[in-house]
Amino acid sequence: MNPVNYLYLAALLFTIGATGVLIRRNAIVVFMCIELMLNACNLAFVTFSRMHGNLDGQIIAFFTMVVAAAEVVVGLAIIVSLFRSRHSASVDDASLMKL
Amino acid sequence: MENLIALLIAAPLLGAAVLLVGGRRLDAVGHWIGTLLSSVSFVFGVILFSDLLSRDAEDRTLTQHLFSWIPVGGFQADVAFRLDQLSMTFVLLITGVGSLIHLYSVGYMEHDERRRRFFGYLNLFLAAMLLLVLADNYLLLYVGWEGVGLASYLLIGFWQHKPSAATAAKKAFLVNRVGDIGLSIAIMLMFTTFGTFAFGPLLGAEGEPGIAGDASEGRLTAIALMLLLAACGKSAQVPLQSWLGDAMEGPTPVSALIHAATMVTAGVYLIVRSAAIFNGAPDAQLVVTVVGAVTLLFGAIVGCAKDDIKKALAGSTMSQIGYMVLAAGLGPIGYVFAIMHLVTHGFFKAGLFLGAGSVMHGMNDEVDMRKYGGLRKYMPITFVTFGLGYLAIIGFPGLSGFFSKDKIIEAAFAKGGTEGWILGGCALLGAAITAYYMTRVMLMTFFGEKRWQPDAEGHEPHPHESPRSMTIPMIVLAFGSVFAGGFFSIGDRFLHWLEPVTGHSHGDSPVSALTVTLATMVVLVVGVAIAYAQYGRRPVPIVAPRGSLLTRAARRDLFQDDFNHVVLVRGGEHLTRSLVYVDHTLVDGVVNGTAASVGGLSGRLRRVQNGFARSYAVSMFGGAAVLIAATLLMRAV
Amino acid sequence: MSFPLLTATAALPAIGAVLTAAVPAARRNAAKSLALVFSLATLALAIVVLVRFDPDGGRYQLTESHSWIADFGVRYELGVDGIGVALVVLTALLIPFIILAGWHDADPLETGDASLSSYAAGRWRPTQGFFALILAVEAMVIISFEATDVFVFYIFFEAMLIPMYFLIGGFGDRAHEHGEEAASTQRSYAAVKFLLYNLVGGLIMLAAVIGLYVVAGNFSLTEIAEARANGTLDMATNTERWLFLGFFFAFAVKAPLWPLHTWLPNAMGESTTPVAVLITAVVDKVGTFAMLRFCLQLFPEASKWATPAILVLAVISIIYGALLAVGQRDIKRLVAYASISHFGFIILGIFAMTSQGQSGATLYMVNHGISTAALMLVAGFLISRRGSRLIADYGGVQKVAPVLAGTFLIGGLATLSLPGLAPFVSEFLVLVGTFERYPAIGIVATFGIVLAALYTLVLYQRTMTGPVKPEVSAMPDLRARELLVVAPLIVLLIFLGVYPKPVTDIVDPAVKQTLSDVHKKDPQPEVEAAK
Amino acid sequence: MSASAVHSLWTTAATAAEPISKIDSPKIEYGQLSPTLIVVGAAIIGVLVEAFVPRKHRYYAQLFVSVVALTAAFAAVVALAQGGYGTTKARIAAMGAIAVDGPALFLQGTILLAALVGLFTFAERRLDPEVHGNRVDSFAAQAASVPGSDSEQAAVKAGFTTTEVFPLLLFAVAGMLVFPSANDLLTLFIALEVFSLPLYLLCALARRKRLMSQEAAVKYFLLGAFASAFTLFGIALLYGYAGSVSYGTIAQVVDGTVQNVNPALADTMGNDALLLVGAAMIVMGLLFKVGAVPFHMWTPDVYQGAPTPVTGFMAAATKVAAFGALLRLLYVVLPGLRWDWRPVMWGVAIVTMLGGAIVAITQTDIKRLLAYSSIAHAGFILAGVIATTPDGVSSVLFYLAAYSFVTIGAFAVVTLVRDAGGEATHLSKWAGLGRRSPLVAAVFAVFLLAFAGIPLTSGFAGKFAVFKAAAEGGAAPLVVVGVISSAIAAFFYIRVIVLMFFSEPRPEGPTVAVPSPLTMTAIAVGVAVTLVLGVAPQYFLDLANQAGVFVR
Repeated sequence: MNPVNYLYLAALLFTIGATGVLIRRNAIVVFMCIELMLNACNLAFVTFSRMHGNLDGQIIAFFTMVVAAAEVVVGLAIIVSLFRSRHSASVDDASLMKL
Repeated sequence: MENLIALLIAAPLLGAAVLLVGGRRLDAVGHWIGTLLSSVSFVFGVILFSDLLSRDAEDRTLTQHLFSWIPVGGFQADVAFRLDQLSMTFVLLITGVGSLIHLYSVGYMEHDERRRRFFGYLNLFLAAMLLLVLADNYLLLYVGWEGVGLASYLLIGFWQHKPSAATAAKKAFLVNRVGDIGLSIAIMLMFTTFGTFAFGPLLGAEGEPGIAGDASEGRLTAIALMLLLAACGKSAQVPLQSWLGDAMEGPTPVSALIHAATMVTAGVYLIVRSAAIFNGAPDAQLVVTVVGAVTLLFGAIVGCAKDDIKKALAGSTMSQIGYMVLAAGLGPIGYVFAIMHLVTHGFFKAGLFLGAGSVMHGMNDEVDMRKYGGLRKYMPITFVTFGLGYLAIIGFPGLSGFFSKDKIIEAAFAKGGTEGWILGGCALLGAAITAYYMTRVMLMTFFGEKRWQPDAEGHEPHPHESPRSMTIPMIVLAFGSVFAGGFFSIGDRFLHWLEPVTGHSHGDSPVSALTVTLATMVVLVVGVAIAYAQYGRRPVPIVAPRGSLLTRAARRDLFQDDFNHVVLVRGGEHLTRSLVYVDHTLVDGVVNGTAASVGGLSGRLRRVQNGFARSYAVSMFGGAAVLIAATLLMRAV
Repeated sequence: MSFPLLTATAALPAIGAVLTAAVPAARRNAAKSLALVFSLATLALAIVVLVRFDPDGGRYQLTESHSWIADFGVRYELGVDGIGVALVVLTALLIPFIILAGWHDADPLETGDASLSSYAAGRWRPTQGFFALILAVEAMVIISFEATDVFVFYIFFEAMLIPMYFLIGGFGDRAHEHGEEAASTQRSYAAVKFLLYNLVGGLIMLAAVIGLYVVAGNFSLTEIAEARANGTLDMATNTERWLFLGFFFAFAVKAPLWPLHTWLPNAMGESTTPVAVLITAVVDKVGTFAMLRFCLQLFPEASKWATPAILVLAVISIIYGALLAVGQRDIKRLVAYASISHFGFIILGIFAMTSQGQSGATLYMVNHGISTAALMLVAGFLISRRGSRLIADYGGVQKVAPVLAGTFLIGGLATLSLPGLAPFVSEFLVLVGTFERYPAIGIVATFGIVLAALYTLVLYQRTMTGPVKPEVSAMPDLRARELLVVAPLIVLLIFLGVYPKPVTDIVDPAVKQTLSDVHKKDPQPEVEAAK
Repeated sequence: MSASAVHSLWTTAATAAEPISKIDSPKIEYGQLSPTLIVVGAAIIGVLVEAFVPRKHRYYAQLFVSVVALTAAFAAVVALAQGGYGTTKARIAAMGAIAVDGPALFLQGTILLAALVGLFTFAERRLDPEVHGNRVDSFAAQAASVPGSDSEQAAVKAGFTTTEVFPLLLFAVAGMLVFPSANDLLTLFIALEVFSLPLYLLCALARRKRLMSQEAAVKYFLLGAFASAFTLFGIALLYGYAGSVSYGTIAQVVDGTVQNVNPALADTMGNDALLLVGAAMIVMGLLFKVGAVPFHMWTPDVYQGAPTPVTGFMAAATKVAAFGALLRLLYVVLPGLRWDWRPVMWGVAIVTMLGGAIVAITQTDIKRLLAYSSIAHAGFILAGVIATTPDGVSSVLFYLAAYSFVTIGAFAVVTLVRDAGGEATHLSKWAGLGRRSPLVAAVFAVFLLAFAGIPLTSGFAGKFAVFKAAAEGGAAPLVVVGVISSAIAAFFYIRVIVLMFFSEPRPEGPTVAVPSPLTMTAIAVGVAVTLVLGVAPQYFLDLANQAGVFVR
């Protein structure tokens, strides 16, 4: 089947992820959406790699996973600490600083 | 010899410097220093005069070049002096009368603790006035011109603690400034037209004519009119006459010297000096004559209504100068007589003022003639000298005024044509009115019953004759007022003396000199008669009657001041006030407004930063979208 | 390489500023004397410059040139022509008087009432800072008169603002009708206004400076002017005009020209009188000077193109400033508006493009410096005695303090440019110079002299004459120090009024040069033209 | 797409897959990578120190390690530059992953110095009053403990300090060193994450106002991750377009010098949509890091919430690194696309300059104020970037160097002004500071004037440089806008000065802490650099000029 469709899928996933970031309140969920976006990127990489017939894309995909993992570590650390001090993971509650 | 000219000015200038900088330690001798230096200047004047007489008529022009003053490109102004018959006449008048009045002031100002400064100012005035008449170019003349203005400002406002005096001084200076605009513009015009404003090349010297004639008549007319404006300011001619009356706030010697004998006549000097220009601009000359005629009537009418003796005399000064200006406007026919009347007027008007001063001196500075009366018994010398001055001014046959004024009236008729008739008529009418108001003054002051009463503190004034230092000058001036005219006119001495400078031509008068003289006599008698009928026969009311509309108008200077007040003062105040408002709200407001609006914008944009991470994300997302779209768009177009 | 005289004239006050600032607070009088000494030394140096300068020599003399920021095409280039010399000497001459006049203006106040915190406005007055700042300003002004490199000029033109800003805002005049609090708010408002106006002007000029670099590739005034002259560097008409406007705007703000003038009354009103003198007599001159040197030389065509508009603005300044001066209730603001009117004359003279006009304008800068200094400083002494700036609070002063009144009158007469005093010469030259080419404008401008008489005499009458007000009855006359400040200025006014030749001789050649830069000649007199 | 095409795709893929079998072992030029390697190594050592060194020695050990590492790294950079790697011997190292050239070295040097100065402010422990006899710094005693909880109390009592900040700092620096010298998109992305993640953490570590600090961290993290996702997708698209992530190859493809390898792709990817969209998304990620409008909104909140030393370091170093990367991307990868991205960047630059300046006017918190000013400055720098001339590069380099020191200095001063609640960042508290402690106020005034770009300060030289470059690059309107926004910006810098010198001090106003030599050095260096670069910038301009050429 036509590999271009994977690209469309990737774009779709990316957009879904982005939309999620914009509309969801819970920090964890927002973060998950970001992960989704990263994975959409992965899909794109792999697809292109396939199309170009070189492995760069696939290698990058691995890197991305590692990075995503690292982000999870840092992100969760921060979000958890926030949750513990506020007893809420809503990004909207965290709006002390404005204007 | 030439080098004396500078000394002529230097002497009083030195006096002024010493007296003003010297400080209190000079109080004791200040007045004598001043008098001494002014008379020194007079002596120099006499020496130079004799020197001039010793030369033959053609080369009676001395010039002295001190240094180059403002050399900028083509603009060359030097500090240089020119002494010819015209300026010589003035030098003698100024220093002579000036010295006398210094002497007079020694007595008159005796009780004023600021007498030293008074003499300082007087000397300053002499210096400036001499500079005015001796300058060799118009710019230097301008310096003297404003210098006398300054001196007059200081002297009118000498009693500064009186607000009225301060105001009068300011008014005088301002009105003069308006005139000065004329002078400066005239100088600019000369510079742009001729590339110079020095007398020599411009007006011609040693016989050969200057380049003044080369310019187009239009230019000359413009220059002449500007000069006239200047003259109006300085010589209190309509429409710039309003300051002279108020100037009487100054001490009487000042009124005598500055506002009667010398400074106010500077305008006439200017016109006569600029003969070469005026001759080339007949239209301008006509304007001059009109101004003169109007003023001589104006002044005379005002003089009729004033009860303040000095104001009355001021009115008469105005009208006498009107005569001179009229004469000067007549061109070569009149120049000489203008100056001649100027000199004789210098004598008798100064005398009259000194007399008035003497009267006030004896009457606790009372100036209202309605509170005088019958003073001839108390101050005989004053009475006599004043009387002679009176006869002179009304043109009593044989006295100075008779000769000079008569000549002017003749000349006016000699102008020829309808304007000749009109001008002559005005001059005659003026003579009549002069006779009227001077008789009025005379009668109200020296004749009739004594009308003075105790003043507020109940001091009964004790009229007495003034000290000798005051009477002597009056006597001397009286002599002048009696004999000067005759002396000048016999054999046309004055004419021959002045002719080389001003030139002279006998117009063809439609009426013979004799007729004119007779006519003058007639109107004179009529004027005196009416005055006598009004003030001699029946007692003078202490409180002025309401009087006819004309009288009331005349008392108010024919509403001229009211006009100034409403239009200029009020209007000016409103203008400035509104401008201050505009400056604050509009000009400043625009700037502050921009600042404020930026601030407001900032305040609104701040709201975007609402603290919600998701809305930040939205803006990022939107931004990205725009970025992508724009990039694609760029490629598309 | 010879001794860098010009650098020295600027460096000396700079060093003085540093040293003065370094003096410990306790020894404040030492700081004062130190500042005075340095200012006098600077004056001496300036006079050396004057002597070494040869009016008939090359255009720019005593030149110095070192590479500075090659990357921006900037060289440290100094040099003076006649105009520069005149103004350098003027600056160096006035500063000692300003320092002397401000001798006690920055003394810490012994606290009047305990209620105010010890930090309260006006009480915080590091004396040595005051004098250090004045010297700093002097240094920057002098170097901007000497700079022949646009960038160097610009830098100091801008940097000047900072010390001025602190002088205005930090050491303001405490005499205020609504008390100290109002005074301090007014003061910082004035300081900010001053800074922002000039900063905006400067930044717009910055854009033009950059543009100039892009067009010309360097900042050397001489090189660019030369290149313009021999056509190797031709700007597109519009480019030149934009650049000109960029420069002119900054200078017009500084000068100040209507309608960019409103900062001046605030600044002069709220600052101490010596600082007010510093602003109007010294700092603002940089603006008019720069018009003459940079606008005309760099952008001759654009200058000619803009002339009509500028002349109109100048005339408006003259009349408008004078009228507002008449309407003022506050002595210092009155003088400020009078200065606006005078700056109108200066700009008029510059853009009349005649030798009389431009010589007059230069002379005017010098004379206005001296006359305003005289008038303003005496006014300051008056205000310091009564503690009020309102004209209405005075009356009859001449009776109690005749010398003060006399000097005040002379200052005033100089301001209304009475013949015989210095300003008359310059004013008349400007008028003639303008009239030669633009009669109508010349005539309108002439009305300024009447208004000048009006506001001066009204001021004198209201304050000095009339019955003595009780508040002023005990007013002491001028003290020795004050007389020492005023007397020399007055002597100078009279001398330059009677014998301005020394100055005109120095200025004339430079002006002729400038005129030839803009390819203008004086118009011929009508009669000779006819022949 | 036709079956044959698909078939051909397979086959070509097979053929294309051939060379993959013979990969030769990578060759790494350690010498040329030494700066990065040193820092990374030190960071790892730092971690070990955390693990093995007893708590009371950790602070000094960490400080020692970090200082030595940064100094050594800087020495290495200088050595490389001396060795001519900045100019003649500029090359691409590490199998095309890292470029060692002028801009890279210059920026690495700047970052290292900034980091060193920033480190001093990190290590400052005299500002807060001692608690329980322990000196404390600006960082939380124990990040894990809940604010206000007993565990926090215990941690404080025990005198814990978060010495982890030092390795975190080093990691961040390492990432920043790589970022501007990354020569392929993958390295770019990794570097981005490597320096972002530690910063996210550092933001959360404030000792005072911890809630705000954590909030700042969350915002920064989420938005940062969001942005990097975009970047990554952009990378993917570019990869798709060019079939490679190496800058050089992409550039060639863009220029069309290398025809796209296989026709099958050519007819799918024939249009440049991928290229443009991808480029836009990567650029967007970088603009987020530099804080350009409209990707700036994290800046004020994060700058305000983060511990001030972190803010200072972040504001300075992140900008340097990000602009470095942006420059390389635009000048090396996308020069062929100039006519597409320049107009867009124009727009961004304009809104950034104006937006930053205008919003700053009404700020009331000094840290937010500086945040907005940094946004405005980003706009000015963008103007230089847009010039697309060697002058543009060098001017930006110079500006970054000048700006970073002013920023660190300014924030260092902010740490000094304190009251009971820690730093007194509300402007109203700064009223009359000039009367209480003239020196501090004067120093801060110098920094503000530099921000405002007053002559004789580095700010002016930098601004002049970029505007000049922009004007020469034909962006005169940008210069005008820049000038206008400078005027607006001047207003609020002046406002602060007025506040400090001319307005009444509050009776309950803040006190100015007497810092240790560390912060003093930081501030002193800031002032010195500000003035030197202002008065005699020529040497550094020359440096920037020599460093103005990218290797491709």
